[in-house]
Amino acid sequence: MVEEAIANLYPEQEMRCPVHLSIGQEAAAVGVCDGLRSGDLAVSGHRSHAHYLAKGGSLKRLLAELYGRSTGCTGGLGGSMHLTDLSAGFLAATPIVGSSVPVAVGAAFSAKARGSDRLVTIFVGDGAMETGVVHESLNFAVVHNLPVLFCCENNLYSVYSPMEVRQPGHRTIADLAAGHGIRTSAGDGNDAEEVAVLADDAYRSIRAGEGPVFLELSTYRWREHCGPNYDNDIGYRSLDEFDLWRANDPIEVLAARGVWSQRASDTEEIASEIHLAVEFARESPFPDPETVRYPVLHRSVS
Amino acid sequence: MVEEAIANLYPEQEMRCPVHLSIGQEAAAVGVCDGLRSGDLAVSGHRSHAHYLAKGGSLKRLLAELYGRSTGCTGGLGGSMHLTDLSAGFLAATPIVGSSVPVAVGAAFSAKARGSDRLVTIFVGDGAMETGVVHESLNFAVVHNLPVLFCCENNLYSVYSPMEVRQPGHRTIADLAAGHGIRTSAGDGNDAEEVAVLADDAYRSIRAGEGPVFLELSTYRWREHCGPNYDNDIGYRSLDEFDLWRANDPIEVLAARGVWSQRASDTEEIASEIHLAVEFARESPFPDPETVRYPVLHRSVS
Amino acid sequence: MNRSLNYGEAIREALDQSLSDDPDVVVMGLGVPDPKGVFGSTLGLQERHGPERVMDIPLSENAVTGVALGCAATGMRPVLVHQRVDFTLTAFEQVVNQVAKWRFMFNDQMSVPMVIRMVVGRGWGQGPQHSQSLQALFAHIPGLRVIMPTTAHDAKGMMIAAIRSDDPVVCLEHRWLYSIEDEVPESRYVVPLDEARIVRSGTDITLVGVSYMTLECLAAADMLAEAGLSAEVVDLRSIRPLDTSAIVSSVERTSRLLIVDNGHVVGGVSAEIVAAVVEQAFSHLEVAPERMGFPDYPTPTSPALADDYYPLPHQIAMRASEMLGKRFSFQPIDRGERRLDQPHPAYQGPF
Amino acid sequence: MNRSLNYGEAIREALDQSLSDDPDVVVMGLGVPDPKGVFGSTLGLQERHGPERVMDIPLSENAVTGVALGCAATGMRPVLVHQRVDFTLTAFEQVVNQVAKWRFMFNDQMSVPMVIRMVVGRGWGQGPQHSQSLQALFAHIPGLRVIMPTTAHDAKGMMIAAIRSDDPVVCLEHRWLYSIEDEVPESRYVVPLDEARIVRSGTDITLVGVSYMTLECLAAADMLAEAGLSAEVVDLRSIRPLDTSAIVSSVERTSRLLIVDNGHVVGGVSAEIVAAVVEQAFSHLEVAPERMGFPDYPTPTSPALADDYYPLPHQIAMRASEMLGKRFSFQPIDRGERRLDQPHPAYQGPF
Ligand SMILES: Cc1ncc(C[n+]2csc(CCOP(=O)(O)OP(=O)(O)O)c2C)c(N)n1
Ligand SMILES: Cc1ncc(C[n+]2csc(CCOP(=O)(O)OP(=O)(O)O)c2C)c(N)n1
Ligand SMILES: [Mg+2]
Ligand SMILES: [Mg+2]
Repeated sequence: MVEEAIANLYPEQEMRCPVHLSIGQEAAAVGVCDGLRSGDLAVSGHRSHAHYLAKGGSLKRLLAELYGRSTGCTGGLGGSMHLTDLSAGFLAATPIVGSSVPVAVGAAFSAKARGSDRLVTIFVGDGAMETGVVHESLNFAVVHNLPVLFCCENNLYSVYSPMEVRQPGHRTIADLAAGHGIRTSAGDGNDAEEVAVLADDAYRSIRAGEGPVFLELSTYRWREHCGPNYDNDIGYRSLDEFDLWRANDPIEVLAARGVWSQRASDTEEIASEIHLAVEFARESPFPDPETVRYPVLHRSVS
Repeated sequence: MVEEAIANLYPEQEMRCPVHLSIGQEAAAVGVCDGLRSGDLAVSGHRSHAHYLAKGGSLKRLLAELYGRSTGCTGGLGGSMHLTDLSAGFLAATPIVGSSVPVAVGAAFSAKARGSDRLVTIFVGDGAMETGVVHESLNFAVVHNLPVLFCCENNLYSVYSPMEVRQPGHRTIADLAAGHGIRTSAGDGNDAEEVAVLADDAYRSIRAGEGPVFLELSTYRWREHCGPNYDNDIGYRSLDEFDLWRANDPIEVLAARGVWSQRASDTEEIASEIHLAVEFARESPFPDPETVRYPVLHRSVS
Repeated sequence: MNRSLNYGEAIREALDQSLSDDPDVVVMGLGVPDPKGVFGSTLGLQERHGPERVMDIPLSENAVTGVALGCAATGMRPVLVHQRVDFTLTAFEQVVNQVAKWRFMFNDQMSVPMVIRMVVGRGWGQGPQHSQSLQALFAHIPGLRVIMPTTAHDAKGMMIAAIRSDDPVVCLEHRWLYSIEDEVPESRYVVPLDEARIVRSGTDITLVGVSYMTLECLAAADMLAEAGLSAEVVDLRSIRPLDTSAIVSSVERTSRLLIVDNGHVVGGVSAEIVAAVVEQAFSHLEVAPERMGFPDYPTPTSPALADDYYPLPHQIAMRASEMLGKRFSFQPIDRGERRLDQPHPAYQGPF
Repeated sequence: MNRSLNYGEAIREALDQSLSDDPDVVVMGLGVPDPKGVFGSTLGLQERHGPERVMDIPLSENAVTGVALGCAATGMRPVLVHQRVDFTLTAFEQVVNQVAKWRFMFNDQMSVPMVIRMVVGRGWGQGPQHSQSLQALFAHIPGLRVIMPTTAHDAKGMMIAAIRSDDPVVCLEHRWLYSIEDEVPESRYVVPLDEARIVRSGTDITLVGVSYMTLECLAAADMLAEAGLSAEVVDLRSIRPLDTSAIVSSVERTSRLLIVDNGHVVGGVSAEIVAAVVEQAFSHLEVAPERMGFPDYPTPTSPALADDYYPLPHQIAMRASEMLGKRFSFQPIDRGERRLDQPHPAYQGPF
């Protein structure tokens, strides 16, 4: 609902930054973050709103950030693609694909080095698995037996590019990760309950010191790669495929199972929370250019 | 013998460039290049002399290159670490670890795109398997079903760093590659016959259009990482380990089996060839600084 | 001859014609054959030339740069396309250590005829990691050619020249130029890769513009003209090698030099221009050459901050007039409803 | 107080003391704990501080740079060590997009206290891919500090300062400086990260040296002195931010500026210095500032070619004297048996 609100408001052109929405992929974020403690950290990439919120991020600070306001979680400097909120245990989201992965591994390294029981979850897409840096990161995490969960949301596309032109069909992404000797599992990324079970299982073994885990979750992005609209008309994927996944709506899945029923009062409550957040964002001041012009470097050490 | 001669002459300080010798690892080079045709290409990294010679490179041009002469295979510009000899089907060796791997894949891509039956072999070490670019290259080769053999000479060390600090012990390098869905095999890199059988098998399937193959060969470097000396005294590896591998001398292996007996006359012939090449190198002129100062760029197009 | 194309279409035509003329040309990059076709610049090419020659790639910019080098070294002419220069930093090792050096270090025994297209983002909150303009990094590396065409006409002619060049060419394309039209002949013409161009003659000061900033310089020159000052505007076009002689000869006439770079000032292309001009035309300079460009911090995302990030025509005019010892107050261009994080609608060719 | 250490030992002492003083400091890099200890600069550290704090890494410079950033952003102070700057290009994306930008783009909510040490190779045929000196690339990126200490004294003091700094610091260390001794106090002292230093006063011309080239400038100043010319020699030390005011005030006294960079001239650090000085001290300049450095092609391997690649003291002296309107013929330094691809044995501190 939050992202639908963003999608609805985006055409007003008040959120002046690129947005990559997770509509259709919510179950992965929710299920995976469910088992994280507040001292744990989450890290993400370009498509990070759902991860930020699921990790306990502030809806107000997220919207203010999209609106480019000083009350945003990076004070307007980062926008949708560069988020951080240490108070929510959300270390960072950055949009160069693959690039935030070793940073998450570093945070896990530092947790282990300092003897904390912190654990780090890093979210990546299927496309990110084609970047060398993710492989280097997997190897590093395994060699150092680090407390990190790699969660790959496989939504079948990298922008508009289908799997065929990017990865071989005769192995799965979990297989690929397994080559590194990391424990892997895979599941239905549209089933928040299944995801939570898989993630909890992973967290248990990670917390037991058994090293990193890789989790592949199959899911699907409903809207366009970047922006608020549907884009089934432009021809890179079939309507059949879309309908199939649409039918497998993560929220309906839970509702059908009776686990969660979206009561009218809930909906209303959420809507009002969103409304408040949007108001908050809109009424927040823009950052002051004068304060940004500070020299980038800290004062010299002595 | 060639590299022993280099090792013996190096202290004269006439070969003024870093050299990474393959003494102890000869069987891999010989066995793998054995099945290559002259139209095929080989590509290597920092430790490339054996690959260059096994692919049919010129001993004279190699030594002249080490001596920094204009008759060297790159006219003195490259030295030991940057070789090329298109007449021998040796595309290139460059010393940034991993960096020549995608180039080899590109050469295979181009061979396939142009409908030639050329095949490309790229040599890497165990350390190179830790670089992201090698993973990206493996994936690319598999996706495009390219005619390329990845040959990994696993000599247990990356400079002085043992496996433990770099890769997990519970998977092999062949396992790691297999994650990409590439056909893999592994064998004794000190047994040239076994290597040749494995390589021929790979070449057969590659030439049949069945895509790339990855070959892991276990072997051992006798001398120091870079330079002409033995370095068992500096303490990064045990003398026991060294002796074990030393006993498994690739040349003795063949001799013991009666496949090849190093007769005195052979030895003499090789020695004289080496002698001639060294003479050639020493007598060759240095490159002329004036000709190097040409502008790096070609003239403009029109 | 009076046909108009926009910048994106002009590049597409250059690629299309090159693909038709030379079977060794291939075009590869993330999203090249997708429905958006890299802002239109590769639209329809796969349909016309086939998936073997116009292709998508895995999200592996680093390896694919090496792949392109392997293709180029064995006789092909690959064109690599990246939607942001920021992404290509993943491939910087390949470009600097390998692509730029092969021809030299292998003693001219092979050449590396490849083109790397990189789009420079701007506006709409693309922020710190999607709107850098890093030409200075490539300009420091011997063995590369680096170009930044400004007009659709030059984009086509320089792209054809780049593809035909036996050296690796890095081409940086400013996103805001894509929709701007210019006269673009249908023929296969070539614009030299190493020549700056005087787009407007003047006598009082030389304004050197880099990429989109050339258009801002032209707008500034209009303002200066209204104030009675005559600015010459040079479109740099070639970043490496620099066409120093064109700039020097302009400065010999005007005695004043203001460079407006589309990139950070510190350690940027504008510094090299100043240094080269000072070396060659010191005695002609009335005042010290000056530089404008991006400030010394990353691009902020919020429009409230980004608006302040880029030099604007009235600021350029102001600086130029100060260098002439005058002080006028120039007004910002009227942009109507448009905010500063969108391209100016009035910029249209022919230039 | 009169204790002498060489450059490598000085850095090792800085690391050792920092590891002792601050439990958050870790040192990581290829070969850090190996028997060679990165040319001696990390020898014995693992034995003293344990394998958790002083560690080898996989051959994954890119990821490990991200790992270091992750450590830094969560409160540690990692020091990354690379045996060649050329290798670190694999990690350029991390350095430019992430390490340099986090503090800014996350609105100062976290800092990135990390140090990246990179050795600059030279000589003995290290050639095109092992002897680049790429400070200009880092100097263009806001958010980084870039230093190149020349003396053992400064190496220790600046390394301690770098480790204590809350900003990421890139430290480039010239291989030929490693064996050179200087007075190095045992105490934990700090040398500022952003100040150039006048190593020799003079009145006729300012020579600015970068890293090893400072020593060549000092030798050139000796030659000039014999010819009756007085050169001031400035050791740049800080590449970003530049200590422009130190250079400007020297030039205000000498009216002449010659920069000798340890790197390519074109698009290099010397261009930025010229541009900055011209902007601030134009009226003090008698003649145009000039630049020396590496030529515009990659480093060739053969000593017959490499000998010609680097500026030598007599050439620097020659150029300086020409800028002073004189023409002397200076003789190359007598190197005895040594060839030019090995360091000059006579360079020893204190400086
Ligand atoms: C290194 C790099 N190359 C290209 C891009 C452009 N880009 C942004 S998102 C994206 C697709 C990523 O696909 P995936 O990892 O599957 O994530 P998804 O968008 O499907 O969630 C691409 C190619 C980028 N941001 N970084
Ligand atoms: C990117 C990069 N990092 C570091 C180095 C320094 N280096 C040269 S060879 C080498 C070890 C490579 O090990 P391996 O691949 O196993 O080859 P081997 O030397 O054992 O034959 C290293 C680290 C380099 N050349 N390139
Ligand atoms: Mg995806
Ligand atoms: Mg090895």
